[in-house]
Amino acid sequence: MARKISYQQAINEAMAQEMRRDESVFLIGQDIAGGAGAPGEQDAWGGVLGVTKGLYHQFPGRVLDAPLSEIGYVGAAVGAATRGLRPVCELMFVDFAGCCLDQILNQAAKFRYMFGGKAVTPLVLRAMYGAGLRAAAQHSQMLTSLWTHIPGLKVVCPSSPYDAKGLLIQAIRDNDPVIFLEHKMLYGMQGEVPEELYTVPFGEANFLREGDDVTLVTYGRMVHLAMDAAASLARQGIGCEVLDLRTTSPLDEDSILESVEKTGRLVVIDEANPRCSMATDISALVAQKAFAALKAPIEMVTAPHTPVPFTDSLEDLYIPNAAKIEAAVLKIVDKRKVA
Amino acid sequence: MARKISYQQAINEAMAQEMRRDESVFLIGQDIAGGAGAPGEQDAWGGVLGVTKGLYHQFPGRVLDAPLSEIGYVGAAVGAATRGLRPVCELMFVDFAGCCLDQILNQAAKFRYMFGGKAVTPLVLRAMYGAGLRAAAQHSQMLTSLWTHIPGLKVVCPSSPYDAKGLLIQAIRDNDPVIFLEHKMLYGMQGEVPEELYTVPFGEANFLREGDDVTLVTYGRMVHLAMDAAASLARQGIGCEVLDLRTTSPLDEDSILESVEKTGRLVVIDEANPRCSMATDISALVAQKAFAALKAPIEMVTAPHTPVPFTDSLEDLYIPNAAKIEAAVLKIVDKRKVA
Amino acid sequence: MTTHLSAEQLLHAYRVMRTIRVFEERLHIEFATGEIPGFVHLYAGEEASAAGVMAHLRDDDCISSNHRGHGHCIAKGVDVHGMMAEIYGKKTGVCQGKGGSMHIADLSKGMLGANGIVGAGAPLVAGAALAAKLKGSDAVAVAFFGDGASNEGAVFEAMNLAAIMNLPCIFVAENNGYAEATASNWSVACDHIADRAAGFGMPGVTVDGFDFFAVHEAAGAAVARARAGEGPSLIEVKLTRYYGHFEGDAQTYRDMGELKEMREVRDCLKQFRERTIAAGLLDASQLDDIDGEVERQIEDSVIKAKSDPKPPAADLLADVYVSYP
Amino acid sequence: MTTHLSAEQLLHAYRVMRTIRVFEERLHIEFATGEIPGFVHLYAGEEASAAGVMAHLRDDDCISSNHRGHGHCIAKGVDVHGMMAEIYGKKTGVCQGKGGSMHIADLSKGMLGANGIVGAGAPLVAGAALAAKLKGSDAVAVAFFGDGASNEGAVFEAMNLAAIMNLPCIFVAENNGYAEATASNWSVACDHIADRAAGFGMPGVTVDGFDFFAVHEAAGAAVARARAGEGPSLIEVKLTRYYGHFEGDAQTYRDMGELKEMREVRDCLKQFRERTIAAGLLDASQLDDIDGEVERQIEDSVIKAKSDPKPPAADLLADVYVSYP
Ligand SMILES: Cc1ncc(C[n+]2csc(CCOP(=O)(O)OP(=O)(O)O)c2C)c(N)n1
Ligand SMILES: Cc1ncc(C[n+]2csc(CCOP(=O)(O)OP(=O)(O)O)c2C)c(N)n1
Ligand SMILES: [Mg+2]
Ligand SMILES: [Mg+2]
Repeated sequence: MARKISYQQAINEAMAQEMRRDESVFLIGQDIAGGAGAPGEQDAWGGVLGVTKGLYHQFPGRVLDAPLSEIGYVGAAVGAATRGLRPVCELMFVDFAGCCLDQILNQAAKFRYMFGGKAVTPLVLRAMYGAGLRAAAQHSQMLTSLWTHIPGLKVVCPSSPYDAKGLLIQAIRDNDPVIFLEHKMLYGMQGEVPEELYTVPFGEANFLREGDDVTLVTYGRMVHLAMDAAASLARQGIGCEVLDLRTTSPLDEDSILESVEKTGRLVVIDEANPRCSMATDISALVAQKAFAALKAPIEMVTAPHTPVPFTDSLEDLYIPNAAKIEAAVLKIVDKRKVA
Repeated sequence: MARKISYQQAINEAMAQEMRRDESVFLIGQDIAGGAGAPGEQDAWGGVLGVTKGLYHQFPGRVLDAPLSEIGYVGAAVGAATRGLRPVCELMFVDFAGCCLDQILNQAAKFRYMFGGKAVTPLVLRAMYGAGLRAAAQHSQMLTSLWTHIPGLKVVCPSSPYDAKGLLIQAIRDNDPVIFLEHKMLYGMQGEVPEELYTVPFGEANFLREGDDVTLVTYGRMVHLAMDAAASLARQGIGCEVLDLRTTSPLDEDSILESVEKTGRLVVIDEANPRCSMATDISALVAQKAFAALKAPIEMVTAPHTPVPFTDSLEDLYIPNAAKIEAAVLKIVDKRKVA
Repeated sequence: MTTHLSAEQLLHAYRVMRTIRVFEERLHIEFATGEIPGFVHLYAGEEASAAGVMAHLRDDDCISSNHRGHGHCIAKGVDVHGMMAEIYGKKTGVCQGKGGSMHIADLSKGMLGANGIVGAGAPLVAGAALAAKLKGSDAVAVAFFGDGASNEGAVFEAMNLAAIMNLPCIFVAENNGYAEATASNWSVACDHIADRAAGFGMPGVTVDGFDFFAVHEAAGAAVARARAGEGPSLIEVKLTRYYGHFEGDAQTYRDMGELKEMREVRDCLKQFRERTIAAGLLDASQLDDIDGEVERQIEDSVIKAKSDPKPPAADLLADVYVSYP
Repeated sequence: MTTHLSAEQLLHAYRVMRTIRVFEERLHIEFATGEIPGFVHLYAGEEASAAGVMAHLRDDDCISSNHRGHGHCIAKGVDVHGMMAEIYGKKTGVCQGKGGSMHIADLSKGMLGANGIVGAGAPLVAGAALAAKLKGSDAVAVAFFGDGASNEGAVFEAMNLAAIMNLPCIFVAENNGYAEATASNWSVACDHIADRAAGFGMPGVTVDGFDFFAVHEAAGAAVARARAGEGPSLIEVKLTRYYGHFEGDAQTYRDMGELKEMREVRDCLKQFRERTIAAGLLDASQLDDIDGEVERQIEDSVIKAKSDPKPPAADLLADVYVSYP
């Protein structure tokens, strides 16, 4: 398994392979081909960052450009999912959820329960999320806690090309509505990705590093910063266990608790705003279910309670970084050990 | 201060008195008068549950019925707020936020920051929330964590007629966008309410009961269930301190921490779904900042991770109750004390 | 009067309308006893719309409805006892008691759900139409929504989407003059909701919703157009709800005299009966028989629904997901 | 050609259009150097629309704009160096570097913000119009949005709201043929966006956006109507963007030959210059002077913006709220 491709290519490949395997899969989204009705190239864009590029010609009639009508086309994807198809719908920026939340919150997520178990809504809603592109307050949000809070949704946030492919294939095959979040700063990341089809199951966190002193729990882009911090802390004699959640709903409670039982310390890293966030979610879980094992306060490293600022200097301060993670760990590890 | 009025009347009175005091206040919402364009009575409804009844005739031209266009009229309220007026906008059920979230999430909440401190958006968005009316999955949600997560918003959830009036007056005078959440099961609750204008400040929790053994933190309707549980526990020799948050954003961190420093135990009660909720928010705060004081795991009493079921028997199981709160407390208080 | 409908078809249409009427009038009475949980929005008076449109639909055709959904459900073939039991919150309800009046759905009958969110059904049905198109079937999909809902972004976006994708979709705007207490002549900026069709490149007509045959004809044309791959249509059906917005509404915003007159003079069931009998298409006795059968059916469904069991406690946590590790 | 505009007004309009053009062309060059953070969407080619509409507006009239907002801002009187500094992310920017190109706002000038959410400005401006009405002022409000945005629920709902509340509001649909790579002749179901006005009970016109005078006239009528309390209007302005959707767009979906021809033959600045000189309304030298002044102004603003300071770290936490205990 030597082949390296990017996170973006891994996502593209997952869609292509699933579409080839399963006729009921189709794609819909704004400019996911690009050029609908235009005189020039009909696959001009492949989505605003080119993630779906090339699929239009491979799958005639199954890659549908949508108009600027998020309620309309996201709702149509939800409707189509109830009728036996498997739409993979692209929202572009997750921030645009504000324009069509009802179709997810009150429709897709609730059908199965409201209808007494009779509906199946195998929708995948793809969206890019996160800060770092200097895209300012309306194009840089995380909104992971919004989705995770909603019963009926599954929430996926891959941190690597390998996971991106395997989790997306799982998402497409899954029979529940899945919010598939792609971190815009990871699209270019290269990694080993098998050519064949494979799935990464939901609700199984990835133990990326073993350690005895502190557990770092995170997801998405922050996984890499946590790994950087862990490497630096290792040089100081501190062993970090790093857990990548992969999916925030379902949540792999067992792995988190198991790790904290061992290390006795927890730092949660979440790129999102702090209030009612994944950071608080994991902290609360551990404070309730692994309390006896805890040797120190739980630390959270998150963005501040502010919108995302535009200018690079402020945005760099906004986003959690390895130094902040390291500082949080140092706050709670035994001082003697460090010395 | 002997006069007793209902939570609903207290809200009505707050609006009436502020409108009288300040010409820039106006109301907009679906059927908040009721009867726009109809041949009969022009103040036929006063909102779907009659909360704004009577204001239409008292304030000609300042109580505006809106069409079924949440993006349109909520957005218009946001726009009007940037132009020197103080709209009090009624969304009816908070669940309808799915239809117009963008105007709150990406517009009202972000203007001040995005525009470099130059915008002032004194919007009040009123909405009823919570379960109990057998109104099923699309008319019973809390969504408190959604609002609390968003920087730029203030989030208010009164638990009594007194607080409802004082907090609403504060909300109307406040210069930031405020989400004002009215629990639909509390509208009929009677309580002492001064006739004059007064404000209840944001970010100051209400200590409703003193106790040494455990701190119960909650908000909204759950306050009353927590008080019931505390009374029952007192008879068993267990002293509960009960904190009503009043506003979830800003949050009165100091009061929560102070209480837990004293009791060493925390139970958070939240009517909302559990993931990334206010329950986890408070738990995480304490696990980080009052860890040393904690003598036991933090317990959370919340709704399950499911939509709100319709039928009364299931809805009653869904909503946290005093017995569940009591059980959570008993789980973490010193067994010897109980015996 | 002439019609190309067979006696059997006419009798079916009558049965549908009568079933809706009796169902709703019975609910009006039962709700007042306090035994029915939650809100109930009655469709009585609007029967010709549901019956006239649904006469053209198959089980694989899909509809979405709104909070006022009982009539659409019955006309689409959802089981009447299952509906009644659902409204009573019973395990035997079509949604096992978890949805209630506002969420009755039966996907096997192409009934994508009543909906508590006004306007939300329109995009869903565009999706059902898209699914039909992608599968190469000639199934169609119909969105029912009110005059109030016609001002929702969801409905506008769905209409444009259906038009530019040429989807087999019919938008049925049931204009009963009010959204809650707000009059449609105020809330809708143009004279007729049907006038909006032009802005979405589709045909639009306004029909008399008291007249089953008028609705039937307009719907027939729209369904045929959709099945033939010629795209969506908008039909505005003008009608009147006989009861309040929901049960408990005092209706002081309305002219109740006008309502009484409409009920007496224009009622869809009366008209249908008189016209079909006068034209010699049906016998009064056939219709009387249906009336009797329907009365008994509703009576049975209420008795059974009342004595049916509530869902067990375990149901609270069931069916949030198909699977959740 | 005749016009009722004074020489001063004509020169002002020309200066506005020229400033926008030079601003955008300079950004096109500067962006390529990599020094500008984020995305930039250029308005070059569409200048006559902003200038033609804004010629009728006062500081207390309000506009909302979209992601392609530089032209609207300049025409509404936002400080050019403040804009440039904002785009460079500097403390001296109109939003102190926290907004960037997509969020330039100046409430003191009635500029309610560029907006990164397509269509979102329309309801905001309806609110500004409502505020004017409630205050009893004769101020008006204008929403600028694109052909793509014209399919957003936000825009539809705002139009209906403005109509039924009779708000002093003008909806300006800038139809440049594309939303990103998607052609408006596909995404908009009707022939002209202006055709949608009828469904919202307001007048609608389509005008040539290369022709300042055509835009000016249509906007004048709509603004006068709004000021007189006669309600909203929709103006569709047909135009072309000279650059890609954003900087970096290869534009392979477009016919670049057609674009080139438009630029050469129909360009709004060229037309304006030729027609005003031919009609003896202005001298070439007056226009040349403006060209020179504008060049220097933009040059200065770029130099200054580049050397201006970034916001200090403390700004990260500032200005989320007016007050937060
Ligand atoms: C998005 C949304 N907004 C508001 C409501 C509250 N509401 C329920 S029914 C209704 C009126 C609907 O009017 P109309 O569409 O004309 O249907 P009708 O009740 O007349 O059949 C309103 C405002 C809702 N359920 N959903
Ligand atoms: C609600 C929303 N959906 C999608 C986008 C992404 N987006 C930004 S600009 C744009 C195209 C807008 O087209 P149009 O309205 O015609 O304006 P133009 O760019 O042509 O000026 C899109 C799809 C967005 N910013 N907001
Ligand atoms: Mg109606
Ligand atoms: Mg465009």
